[in-house]
Amino acid sequence: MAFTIRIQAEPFDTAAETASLTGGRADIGAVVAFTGLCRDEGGRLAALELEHYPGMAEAEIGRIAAQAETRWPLLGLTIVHRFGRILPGDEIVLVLAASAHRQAAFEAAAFLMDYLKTHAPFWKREHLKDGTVGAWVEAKEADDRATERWGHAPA
Amino acid sequence: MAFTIRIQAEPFDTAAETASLTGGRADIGAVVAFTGLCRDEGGRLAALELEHYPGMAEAEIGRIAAQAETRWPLLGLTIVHRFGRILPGDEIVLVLAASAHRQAAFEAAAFLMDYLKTHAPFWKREHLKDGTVGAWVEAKEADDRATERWGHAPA
Amino acid sequence: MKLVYFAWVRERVGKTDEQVEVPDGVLTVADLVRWLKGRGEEYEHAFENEGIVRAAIDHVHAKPEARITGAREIAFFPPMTGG
Amino acid sequence: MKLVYFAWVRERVGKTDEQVEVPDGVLTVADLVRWLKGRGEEYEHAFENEGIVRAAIDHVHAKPEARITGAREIAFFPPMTGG
Repeated sequence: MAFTIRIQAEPFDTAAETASLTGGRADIGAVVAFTGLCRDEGGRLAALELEHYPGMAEAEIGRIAAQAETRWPLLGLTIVHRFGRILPGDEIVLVLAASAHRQAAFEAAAFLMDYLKTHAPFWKREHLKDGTVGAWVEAKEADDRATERWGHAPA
Repeated sequence: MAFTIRIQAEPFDTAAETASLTGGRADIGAVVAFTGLCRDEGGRLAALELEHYPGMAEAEIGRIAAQAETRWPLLGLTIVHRFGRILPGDEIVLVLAASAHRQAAFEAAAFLMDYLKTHAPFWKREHLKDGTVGAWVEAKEADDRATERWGHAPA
Repeated sequence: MKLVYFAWVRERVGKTDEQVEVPDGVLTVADLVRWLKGRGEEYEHAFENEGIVRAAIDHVHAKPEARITGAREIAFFPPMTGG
Repeated sequence: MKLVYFAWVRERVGKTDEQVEVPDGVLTVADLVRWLKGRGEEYEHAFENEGIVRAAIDHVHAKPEARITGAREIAFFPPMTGG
């Protein structure tokens, strides 16, 4: 299976990632692309700073992706997660899941996002428009609950 | 809310559609893009022919989109559905759902696809590699069941 | 009243659309189907399984018991397979 | 054994990483946290709520009861907020 995982500071190109997943193939019937973007929180936010754990980030996302592959009949999977300073309106994360049919693609993409939120070693800090460095973003219980719906966690 | 519905023979440009949905905004935190593609059915298929009901297609998709808008806090919605002759590997349908958070975007996109499959007036016919015109694609019970999970149908 | 047909319903009826004057007493979609089936073999064939063919009145999905009075355009078609 | 710290755990400890020799008897992640807390206020502060700080052993999430014997790198960090 086409399986791409990248952790990078640079922006990503969703169209190019999608083309490299689906190009020259005629067995894929459904592609779900999830893009997570930096919000300005009502104008309060100047930027998000994303810290990550190099090495573990790739390894953990690889484990999550492998879990998705055993659960759904996927024909391709791409995960790109950015780190560093990200401005409001800019993209943070991309998940592409391809399958013959839509249900597998939708479920795999939602599963991957729930696990990325709660298991991938990234931490967001807010930089505010008034020039101050705001707080580290707190983990949301709703994200833990969303993850629990998938049952047993990947090892 | 940014709300785009188009029925067209021409291919669409997902990147351009996404940019026109999210460009210049900083309130969107999640975009789910669903792309439906023409499969070659193990090499059997030369093309799909998509017939549609002009006028009703736009109206029905508008009703489905309006229903999605009442159910989820969406910040943008784009639906493009092609008709005519479509080759294996080519795109048939695009649904873009934007929201502040991922759950609304995922659910709205899945809802829209279930309803497009079962309510939008499009009919697929197979053209086979051996030069014959194959059968009209039969509606799947699984699509009806997928639609029923959302409860009451749009009027 | 204009009738329009799609996909294999269109192929069986043998036309994409037609203008009809329905007699008094044809009040619902089901009445209209029954009346059409009396007009020839092609309609008999198209509507041979009435539970399968769907209808729309003026671009809105309609059930067999829906009233057709005042409708401008009624469509008949198989279950949809878009998306 | 190398210890690495991230986000506010890193800020409270005051360093990104350090090399430590853990005494015999420090067998689990929980033991290691207890031992670290005895090393100074900054560790006391970082681990003041032990239920919050997460750990990973050689890039794999680990529970407090996980054995650290043979580990090359142990990481401590807050709950993750990526995605």
